Parts: sequence; structure tokens; C-alpha cells
Amino acid sequence: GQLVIKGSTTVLPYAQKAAEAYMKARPDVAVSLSGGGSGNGIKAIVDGTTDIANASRFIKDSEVQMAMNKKRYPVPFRVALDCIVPVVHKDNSVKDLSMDDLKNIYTGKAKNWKEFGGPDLGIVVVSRDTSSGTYEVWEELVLRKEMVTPRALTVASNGAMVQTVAGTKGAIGYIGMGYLNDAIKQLTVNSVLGTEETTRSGQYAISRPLFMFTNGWPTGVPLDFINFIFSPTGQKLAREVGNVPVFNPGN
Amino acid sequence: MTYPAFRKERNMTSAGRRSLKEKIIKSIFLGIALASITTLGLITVFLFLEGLPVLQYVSVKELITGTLWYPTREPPLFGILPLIVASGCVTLLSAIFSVPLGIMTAIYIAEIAGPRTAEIVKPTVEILASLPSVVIGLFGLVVVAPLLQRMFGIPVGVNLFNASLMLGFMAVPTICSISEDAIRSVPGSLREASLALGATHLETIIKIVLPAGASGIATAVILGMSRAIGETMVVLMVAGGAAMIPESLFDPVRPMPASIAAEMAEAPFRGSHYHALFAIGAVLFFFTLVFNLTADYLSSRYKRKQLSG
Amino acid sequence: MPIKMSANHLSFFYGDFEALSDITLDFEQNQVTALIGPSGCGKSTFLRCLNRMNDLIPGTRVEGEITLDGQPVYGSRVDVVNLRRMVGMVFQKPNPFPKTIFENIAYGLRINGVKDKSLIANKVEESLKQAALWEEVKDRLSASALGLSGGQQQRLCIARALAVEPEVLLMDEPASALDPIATQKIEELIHLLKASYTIIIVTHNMQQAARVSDTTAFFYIGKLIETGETDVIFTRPEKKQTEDYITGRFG
Amino acid sequence: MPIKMSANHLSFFYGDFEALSDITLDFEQNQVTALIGPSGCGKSTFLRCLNRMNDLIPGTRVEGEITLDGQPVYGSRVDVVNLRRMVGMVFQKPNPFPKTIFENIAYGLRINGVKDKSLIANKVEESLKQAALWEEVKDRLSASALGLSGGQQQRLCIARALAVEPEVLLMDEPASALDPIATQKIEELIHLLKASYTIIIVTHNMQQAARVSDTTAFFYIGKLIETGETDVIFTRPEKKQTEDYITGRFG
Amino acid sequence: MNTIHQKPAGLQKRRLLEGLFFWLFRGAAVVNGLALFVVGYFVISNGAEAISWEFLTQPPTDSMTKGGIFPCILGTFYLAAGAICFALPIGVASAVYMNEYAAKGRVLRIIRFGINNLAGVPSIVFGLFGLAFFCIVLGLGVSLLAGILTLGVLTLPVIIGATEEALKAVPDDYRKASLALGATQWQTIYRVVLPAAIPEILTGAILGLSRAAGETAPIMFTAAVFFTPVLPSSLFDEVMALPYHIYVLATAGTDIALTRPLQYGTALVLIVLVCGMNLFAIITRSKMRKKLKG
Ligand SMILES: Nc1ncnc2c1ncn2[C@@H]1O[C@H](COP(=O)(O)OP(=O)(O)OP(=O)(O)O)[C@@H](O)[C@H]1O
Ligand SMILES: Nc1ncnc2c1ncn2[C@@H]1O[C@H](COP(=O)(O)OP(=O)(O)OP(=O)(O)O)[C@@H](O)[C@H]1O
Ligand SMILES: [Mg+2]
Ligand SMILES: [Mg+2]
Ligand SMILES: O=P([O-])([O-])[O-]
Repeated sequence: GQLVIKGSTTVLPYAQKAAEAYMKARPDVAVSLSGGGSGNGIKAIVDGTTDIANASRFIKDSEVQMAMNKKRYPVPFRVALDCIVPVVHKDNSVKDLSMDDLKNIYTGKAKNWKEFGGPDLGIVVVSRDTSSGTYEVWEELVLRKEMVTPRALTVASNGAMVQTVAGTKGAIGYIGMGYLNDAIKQLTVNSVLGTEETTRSGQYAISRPLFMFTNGWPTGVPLDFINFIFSPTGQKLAREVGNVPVFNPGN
Repeated sequence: MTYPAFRKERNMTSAGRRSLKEKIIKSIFLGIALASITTLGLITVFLFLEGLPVLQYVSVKELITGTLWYPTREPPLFGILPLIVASGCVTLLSAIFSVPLGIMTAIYIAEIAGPRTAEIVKPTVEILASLPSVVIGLFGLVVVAPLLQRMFGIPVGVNLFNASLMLGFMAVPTICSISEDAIRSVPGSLREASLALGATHLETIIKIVLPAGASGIATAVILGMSRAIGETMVVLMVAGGAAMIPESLFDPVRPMPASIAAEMAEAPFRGSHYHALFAIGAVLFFFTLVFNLTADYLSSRYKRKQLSG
Repeated sequence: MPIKMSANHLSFFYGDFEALSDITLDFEQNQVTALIGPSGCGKSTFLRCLNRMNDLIPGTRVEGEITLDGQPVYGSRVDVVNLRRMVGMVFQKPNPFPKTIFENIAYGLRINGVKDKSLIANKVEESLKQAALWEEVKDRLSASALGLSGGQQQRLCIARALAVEPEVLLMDEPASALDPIATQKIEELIHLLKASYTIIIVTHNMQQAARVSDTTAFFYIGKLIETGETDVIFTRPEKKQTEDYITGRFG
Repeated sequence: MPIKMSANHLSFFYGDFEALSDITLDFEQNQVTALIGPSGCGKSTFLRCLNRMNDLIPGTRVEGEITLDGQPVYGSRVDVVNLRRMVGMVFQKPNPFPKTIFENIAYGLRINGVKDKSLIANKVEESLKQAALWEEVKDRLSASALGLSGGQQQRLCIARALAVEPEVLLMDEPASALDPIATQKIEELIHLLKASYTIIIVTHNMQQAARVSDTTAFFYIGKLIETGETDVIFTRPEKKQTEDYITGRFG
Repeated sequence: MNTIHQKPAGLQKRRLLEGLFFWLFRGAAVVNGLALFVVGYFVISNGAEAISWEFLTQPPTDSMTKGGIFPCILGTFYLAAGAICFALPIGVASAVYMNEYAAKGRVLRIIRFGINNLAGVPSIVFGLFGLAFFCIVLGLGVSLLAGILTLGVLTLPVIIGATEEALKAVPDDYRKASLALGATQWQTIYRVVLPAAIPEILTGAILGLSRAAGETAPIMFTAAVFFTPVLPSSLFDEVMALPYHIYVLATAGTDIALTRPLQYGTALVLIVLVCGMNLFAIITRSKMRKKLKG
């Protein structure tokens, strides 16, 4: 059988991991996977050129309308959560920032770490490309519709964010939780540490759900794949790529 | 011996079919040649076709002079001035590296090096030209950026300066090889005349050869800058990507090609962002067209001068 | 002897410049006619009118008439390709193709659609013999023609022209790029060939004209000054200009 | 007359090819010496040895000695720039710089560090007068030199050479690209110049050699066959080869 | 009166200046070599470890943090070869028209002008064009074919330029000789001119090939994908490609530091491919030119 998956780059690492594991389990199925962004994924469902569309946001009304016109019924599955955590250079003494602090930093109002009890060091704001899903979350939840400072460095991915923040003393950035490593330091937000639990429970403020859409209720291979995703094995994979599983699959 | 194979058509007339065939072949070739320039036309058409709709969302003036590039906000802000300025800055700054380096290398190859040495230096420059831009970008990202950070004590190594440096090296081969042609095409008799008057080789180069090859060298410079302004991967990887008007050498910037490359993949098809990116493409195309036209004009003038001189 | 080719009131223009004016001249069959005159007087231009090679130069114009066997060469129904097969040409600088010796000669046959291998081989041999080159090259027919000496190359070009069995042979200073021995061979060859061809030769070399030609025509600044039997022209020319030129007083 | 320049057992090699062999020849001060000989005999090569223009050709080699005022021209302490300033040269094809007439002449002064404007202007005028060109160009000194006729250009080149005040003037067929009237002007000029300069001239034109030179040297295949007073060489040459050449039997 | 042994006052200084400048010029040439050396050394010294048989023949695994780059090699090969298959006939035909058939005049000037400008269009603009025209208007989507066509258009001016040079280098004598034998123009072109020009046209094609193989921007939106586990089986499949793979790993991978060796390895493969082809073309071309001269 064949399975085509398209869409969100945010979901891509998870989808890829899942696809690899799925193909190992079902050698007769060839999964083809590509990015293109949430919008293009949903458009592909509407056009019928994909079996599964990844999206880092919910379907828009206008897209539902288009789907109806073409007699297609996109069905959403909330496959994982994306928990986004602010990170700084590992030598930075700052530990916690409030949502307002983050906003001030990202709009360019705050310029030095000493305003937050840190060292006397200029803040280097690192952000993601404005079209990225992670940026959308950040913009919506942290910036609350204010504009990120144009001085912000932009990087293309979580990985690049880690690289940049790790290599830059004054940097602050934000990444999907799974990308955390020793080279960088996670900050608590409003004194809450972003973890799987705090995210699932909604205590931690900066997160969003990730979706896979099928065309109508899935049958056959797509159904099998979705079932795989929701199996503990599938959910563990979400954890591996840095997303938060929708339920605790155990270790 | 006689050969009926062609003795039989021994008269000058006839052969209508053959000439028809010739005509058909010729028109096929014309067709193909026209088709290949039609692509240029098509490029223009599609850039405008997909770029113009952005004017539903912004006016031309706002587009060109707006300083805020927030293409995914609601409502989006499409000010591409920072991108244009960034492109201009990296291009000019890279010219500061590439122009002297390119021309001096050209002088070395054409005037100073012996034929053996020239045979090594020239391919070196050509190979430099063939380095894939993504590899240069990688180099800038992994090697040059940390180096700059350490050397200048700056917070980030991916910035205007880094991008210009990389672009500069990419433009050197273009500038060098075209300048070299220009220098070589200066008649040897002028060189001899100058040397025979007791001028040193350097004086001959600077006062006679370079002025005589000036329009060719100018063409080289412009084509080199044209290459720099259109180059994508380097500015995508090492310019920093901040859509602001730079105030210092070490500010991160977001030149036009970088914006297109970074955002196009995820811009919703035929949405405002998509159209805006095509509009940037059109602006970029316009810039390179101006460069190319200037180069074309200069080099045709230079050819004419050579023919008459 | 019957008249093979003739020019009637021929004028030729490069753009506005009249390179030939009002030339009337006949060429008898199986005779060698030499065209002489100072540099730039239009000899080559005239020669190229005879097989319409001038057609290739844009912006040129012909007035008057040239006939081959009584038929107008510039007639509207004339196919230049056919004309050029009947009126062969040898150039000043030997110009063999960068092919083998064999293929150089075979070329003319192949473009005429001859496919029969033995026919081609026979004709190649015959032409090379006619051009007095066979003995020198018969063992290396498949070597590159570019490896031959200048004189051999020129004879190869003559053989190549003969292979398509022209009726008239035009030669534009065929020996001027050659050393004295090669020149002598070419001159001997012209003697042999005139039995089967009508030959028109341009030369700068008075001695050569005197040696090889039956008839001589003297051109001067685009005009035909005098024509007649070679003996007469070289001993008792009618015109002062001819005499001046022949005795080396100018040119 | 004292000897200004002389060659002693001079041989010259282009790679392995010996273009000059064992030439011994003196040039007297304020005399015109003509070098004659068939094409390729090495006249230009010899001339270019005198101001070391041959240095520019890679792979060449000199044996023997050339002296200027008794000092070796190929000596290790000699700066060719200095040498060439003292031994000026005029080429076969006029080669004015693509600059104004004035700047062409001023060039030699400027590179020698002359900055004084009135000095330069005076010298330009003087040189142009010496080269018998002043009257023709005085009203358009700032026009491009490329707009001059061939003969004027050649005189400009002579003026340019004179402006740096050389002591010897080498001329390689200076009139061969010119029409008869321009040629005559150049010849007259040579007559005038020999009062102040030592002149060595290469020419193909026997009449010219006879007209302008005091001494003539006949070269043949890289060897100096005969040298002596021009009258003698042209009327009673000692060697058969010289006589053959002068009477036009070869070359 | 001065003699050749006494340097006049200014000359010493002029000579000094000359020496100084010549060292500068030499230095400039050395900088180029150095730049090439440094980049080459960087890629080779880092990349060599990554190269293994597995690396060259296996697909990437573990979210592209392990495994090889075989699909990228294959994809780049398909893209570049396809682009040349598309551009070579069209390019050669255009050049033949321009050089052999077209009368000097307005049409030729316009065509040549168009080609010159086509050569100067930035590669990202080709990418945009490919996206709008091939992917969308022609409905090819993101596919091998769309990438091939985009890269084909991009290499067209390279091919045309090289072919024109090659045709110009064919002496007119050959054409005249052929026409005077009664060959038609097409016979002359086909049997004499093109065979004489073919070696140089082919070196031009190799240059085009290497250019196509090294480009990233034009295939970004038209052909290349981040990851596809299947090898392209039809022209309508998406492909992975070496340059895009480097870009993705270096800027958008899941763990950039971890994949550095893969990045260097891929860069090494790409450089060997591209510069190797280039070097080959440069060397054969210079050999050919020498043969022509000698
Ligand atoms: N393609 C051309 N365009 C314009 N004028 C031309 C062209 N070819 C020749 N001419 C001019 O036509 C005149 C005759 O030229 P042609 O070549 O026929 O002389 P020629 O007698 O063959 O001279 P030569 O003995 O030097 O070969 C000359 O004044 C020449 O400048
Ligand atoms: N740069 C060079 N490299 C190799 N050989 C050369 C070079 N210049 C000249 N020669 C050879 O040296 C010989 C002498 O040449 P030269 O130019 O001195 O002759 P010339 O007497 O000036 O002839 P002409 O009267 O034709 O100007 C010739 O055989 C020539 O082929
Ligand atoms: Mg002629
Ligand atoms: Mg000479
Ligand atoms: O690709 P995204 O839509 O998740 O940014």
C-alpha cells in the first residue's frame, strides 16, 4: 500500500519518526512524506492529493468551506502537543521570566539582562521565521499580537535555535521542549517549568495541539497509521522528537 | 566513370523540395531560439502575474518604503525597504572585497604571471566560481561566524559582514575572469609603446592598460555585483535574517533572496504572503535587469571602441 | 571552343560601393582564364559572382547577367546549391575539413546522397589521382587531412572539388599560400585538368598567369580593362594600364 | 663620429631557435643606420635587443654584448626602464595611446615625475615641433589622438618618443603602414632628427634605405652579411647575397 | 648626461612602488588560492570521516541523523542530467540559429539580449518562476520534472553561450568550402560545423551539468523535499537532492550539531561532484584550445 503525508513542518519530525517506525512494522506500506506548511497540507487534503495532512493549527473556516465545496470532509486528530519553552545561554544566571517579561524582551522594549536580575549583557533576541508554526504560537501566546522586534535574528528551525542560543552569550530563544539539551538552559515561565505534565495539565502557558487531518473518517492504511500514532509506541515517538504525547505512554 | 546518382540532375534549376526542407529546418531553429528567449518573457510575466496581486493589500509606495516586514500578522505588513536596503548593503560591501581582489587577480594573471603560473591560477579561480553556494553558506555558518564572534567580540556571527565576505568571494571569479579578458584585449602595441618610453610595468598597467580596458572592467564589476545581489543560499544561511535596516557592520540583515527562500515554502498558495514574496522576486529581478542592461551597454560600447580603435 | 560561362554587363555592389562595374567577359570551354589586377580591383568578387558565393554576404547586389551554358545563373528558378555543384571552387588558403582525407573527398558525394560504399571509394581514388595526390596519400586515407602539408592540402581541396564533377572550376589564388615546389605541382595540375574542365583562376603572380592560362583578363578598380589571349596580353597589351601593371610599375 | 651603440658577437634565441647569430655592428653618433634584409631575417629582433624590448618575450636568451656609450646594456646593474628612456623606439604600426594628443606626449614626462605644468606644456610643444606635427595639431591638442590620420599618428609617436629626450631612436619600419605622402614626411623628419639623435631604422623599402641612411647593414637569416656606407652598399656591394637582394632577385 | 648605470633620482622610488604593487597583485592571487584551499580543506578534512560505502549507498535513517545520502545523490543526478537533457538540444539549436542562420540585425540583437539577461537572472527567481509556471500552471506540482525544467531553463544560457563560442571558433573556411561544394546550409551545419564544434559544446554541457547539480535555490520550491523514504520512480515524484540536503541539515535539522558529520560528508560529495566536473571541463577545454592553436 501507499501512504502520502504532507503539511506542517512542525509536525514533520514526528511524522517522519512515526513513518519510519510504521514502515518497519508494515514493510508492505511505502510512506511518502513532505513538508510545505500547515496551509499547504490542508489544501492537499482538499485537493485530494494526500492521505494525511499535518497541521500545527486547527483548520480555518475558509478551508472548511473550500472542503465542503469539493465534497471533502477533513477529520482532525489531535496527535500531540507542542510545548514551547524559552531558552537562554547556559551561563546566563536568569532563571525565570514572566509572560510580560518575555513580551517586553521580544518586542524589543527590554534590552539588557540586568533588568531581570541577570548579568550586564545585551539581550540578543532570536526568533523563528514568521511563517513557522512555532513562531505563530509564540506570537499568539507571548506577544499577544504585538510585533516581534525587527532586530530579532531569525533561524529556520528548532535545531538552529539551539545552535544559535548555545553559541551566543546574550541570546534568548524558544524551542519545542524536546530539543532541550545541555548546551542551553530552559527558563521557567511564571515560575512554571514546561514539562510533559504541566503541558498536558494546562498549567504551563505556552503550548498548542498538533493535528493530522484525514479525508473523511480514515479506512485502510491511513486508519492503520492513525491507530499506530495513538498506540503507546506511536506516542512515545512524539516524546522522542520533542513533542508532548497526548497521554502518558509510559517509558 | 559516370555516376548516375547525381549526373542526372545536371541543371541549375529544380530542387524545390530540398529548399523547402531547408526552409523548414531553419524555421524550426528559429522557433527554438525564440522559445528560449520566451522563457525570459515568461519569467517576467509570471513574476508580475503572481506579484502584482499584492497591491490589493498594500500600495506600491508602502511596499517599497515600508520598514516593517510582518507578512504573517493579521493584518500583514508588507514593507520591503529593510530587505532592499539589506540587499544593497551586502552587495556594496561585498564589492569592497571582490572588486579590488578580482581586478588585482586579473592583473596578476594577465600581466604578471608567467604562462605556467597563470595556468594554475586561472583554473583555481574558475573552481572557486564553481563551489556550490550552499557549501559556502555552510562554511560561513560553521567557520566564519564563530571566528567573527571571537575576533570582534560581537554577540552574533551571522550578520551583514559575514554575508558580504562570503558573497565577495563568490563574486571574485566573475569579476576576475571578465576583467582578465578586458585586460588581455588591450592591444600589446600600447603596452610596448609605454614600456619603450621608459615606463615601468606598473606604470604601464595603471596608466595605459587599465584605462584602455576600463569599460570591460566596469562590465566585470557590474556583473559581479549582479551575481552578489541575486545570490540566495549564502544570505539565507549567514546574514542573520533580521528584517531591519542595519546600523552597523555586524547587524543581522535579511536580503531579498533570503526572505523569498525562507518563507516561500510555507506561504499559503496565492495568499497575500505568497504574492508579496513574488513581488520581492520582481523587485530583485528588476535590480539584476538594471545591472545586466548596464553591463550590456558598457560591453557593447567597449566592443565598438575596440573595433574603431 | 564553345563558350561555357559568360558575364554580361555585370555590376556588383557591397552596399553602396560598386566593386564591379559593367563587366562583360566570356569563358571558353576547356580553357584556363586568368584574372589579374592589383589588390582590391575586384577579382575575387567577380569570381565569387560566378558561383554566387557572394549571396552569403548580406547587403550585396548584382546587376547584369551571368550565364552558364547559356542559362542565367541569377535566374529566379536557379537553385544555388545545384549551381555550386556545377561550378566548383578552390580557395586561396587550403581549407580541408577537420576529417580524414577520405572523408574530405567523400563529403561532396555524401551530401549528394550517394550511399554506395564502393562507388564512393572509387570516386575518392579517381579524384585524388586527378589531383595528383593519390600516390602521396593512398596509404593514409584515414589520417586527418590537417596533417598534410600546405601544398598537399591544397591539392586535396582540388580533389574534393573535382569529386562532385563540376564543369567549371574557380580558383582564387590557389597557390599564393604555398612554397615554390607546391606551386609548381598545382600549376602542372591545372594543365592536366583543363582537358576536362573550364578553369578560371585569380592570381597575383604574373609569371603564373603567363604559364598556366590561355586567356587573361586584366581588372582595375572594378573595371575590366583588357582581355585576350595570354601571349598577346603579356607581350603586346593594348592599354597603357595593362602594360604598366604587367611590367610591375604599380600594384 | 664616436660610436654610440654597438653589438659584439650578439646572438639571440627564441627558445631553441637562434634568430640572430654572432652579430657585430657599431652605430655612430648622429648617423642614420638602416637595417635591411628579407622578411624573417631578424632585423626586428636585433632592433629590439638594443632597448631590451625582447626581455618581454618569455623563453628568450641573449649571448654576446651590446653597449651604449661603452657600457653594457645587459649588465646586471642596468635598469631597463632607464635604458629604454635613453633608447627610444618607434613601431611599425602607429600606436598612440587612447588619450588626447597632449596626454600622449606628456605621458613620458609624467611617468618620469615631471609635475610642473608649464614645463610639460613647453616640452609637448617642442616635441611636436621637432616631429613636424605642431602646425597640424596645435589647435586640437585635447582631441583624441585616435582621430589623427595614420601619418599624423606616426609622427605623434615619434614626438612622444622624443619628449623623454632619448639619445638613440630605434624605428622598425616606421613608414610601412603609411601612404607615400606621409612616408615622405617621415623621411624628411629623420633627416632633421639625425642632428640630435643616433637613429637606427629597419626598412623593407630599398629606396627608403638609400634615401635616409648613412650606413646600411644587410641581414640574412639571422646573420649580418655586410655593412658599410649606404652609397657603397647600394652601388658596389661586396657580397653576392647583398647584391641579389638589393637588385630584387629575392625577398 | 646620464648613463644607464646611474638610476635617476625618481627611478628608485618608481621601482620600489612597482615591487610593492606587484606583491599586492600576487597577494590577491594567493588569496583566491587560499580561499579555495581553506574551503576545500574544511570540507575534506571534516567530510572524509563521514564518507563510507554505507553513507553513499544507504538512505538517511533516524530522522536523518544517521544513515547515508543515497537518495540525495540519485536525486541530484536525475535533476542535473534531466536539466541537461532538456537544455542541451534547445540550447544548441538556439545557438545554431543565432550563429549560423540569423542575419545580423534586430531579431538577433533581441534574442542575444534576452539570452544575456537570462544568464543574469538570480537563481531564486528561477525558483519562483518554476513554482509559478511548472508546478502550478503546468500542474506538475513539486516534482522531479518541475525541478528538471527549472534547472534546464537556468542552464540554458550556459549551454547557449558555450555553443556559440564553439561555433564561432569553427573557421569560416569550412563553411565556405562546404557551400562551394554544393552542400545546403543544413548539410554544412550538420556535417561540418557541428562535428568540429562538438567537443567544445560538450565541455560547455559539462559546465552546465555541474552548475545544475550545485544549485539549491531553484529546486527549493520546485522539486526538492526535506525527506522522502522512497527513491524517485517517476518524473512526478519529489526528490531529495545534495545541496538542499546540506541546507536542511545545517539549518533545519532536528539536531544540527549531531548531524555535522553528515553535513560535511554531503558537502564533500557535492563538491567532488561539481568541482570535479568543472575541473574536467576546464582541463579538456584548455587542452583543446592549445591543440587548436598549436
Ligand atoms: N565583404 C565586403 N564588404 C565590403 N567591401 C568588400 C567586401 N569584400 C571586398 N570588398 C571591397 O571590394 C573591392 C574588391 O575586393 P576583392 O576582394 O574582390 O579584390 P581582389 O581583387 O580580390 O583583391 P586581392 O587581390 O587583394 O584579393 C575592394 O575594394 C574591397 O575592399
Ligand atoms: N616571439 C617570437 N617567438 C619565436 N620566434 C620568433 C618570435 N619573433 C620572431 N621570431 C622568429 O625570429 C626570426 C626573425 O624574426 P624578426 O621579426 O626579427 O624578422 P624581421 O627581419 O623583422 O622580419 P620582417 O621583415 O618580416 O619584420 C623569424 O624567423 C621569426 O619567425
Ligand atoms: Mg582576392
Ligand atoms: Mg620585423
Ligand atoms: O509548518 P507549520 O505550519 O507547522 O509552521
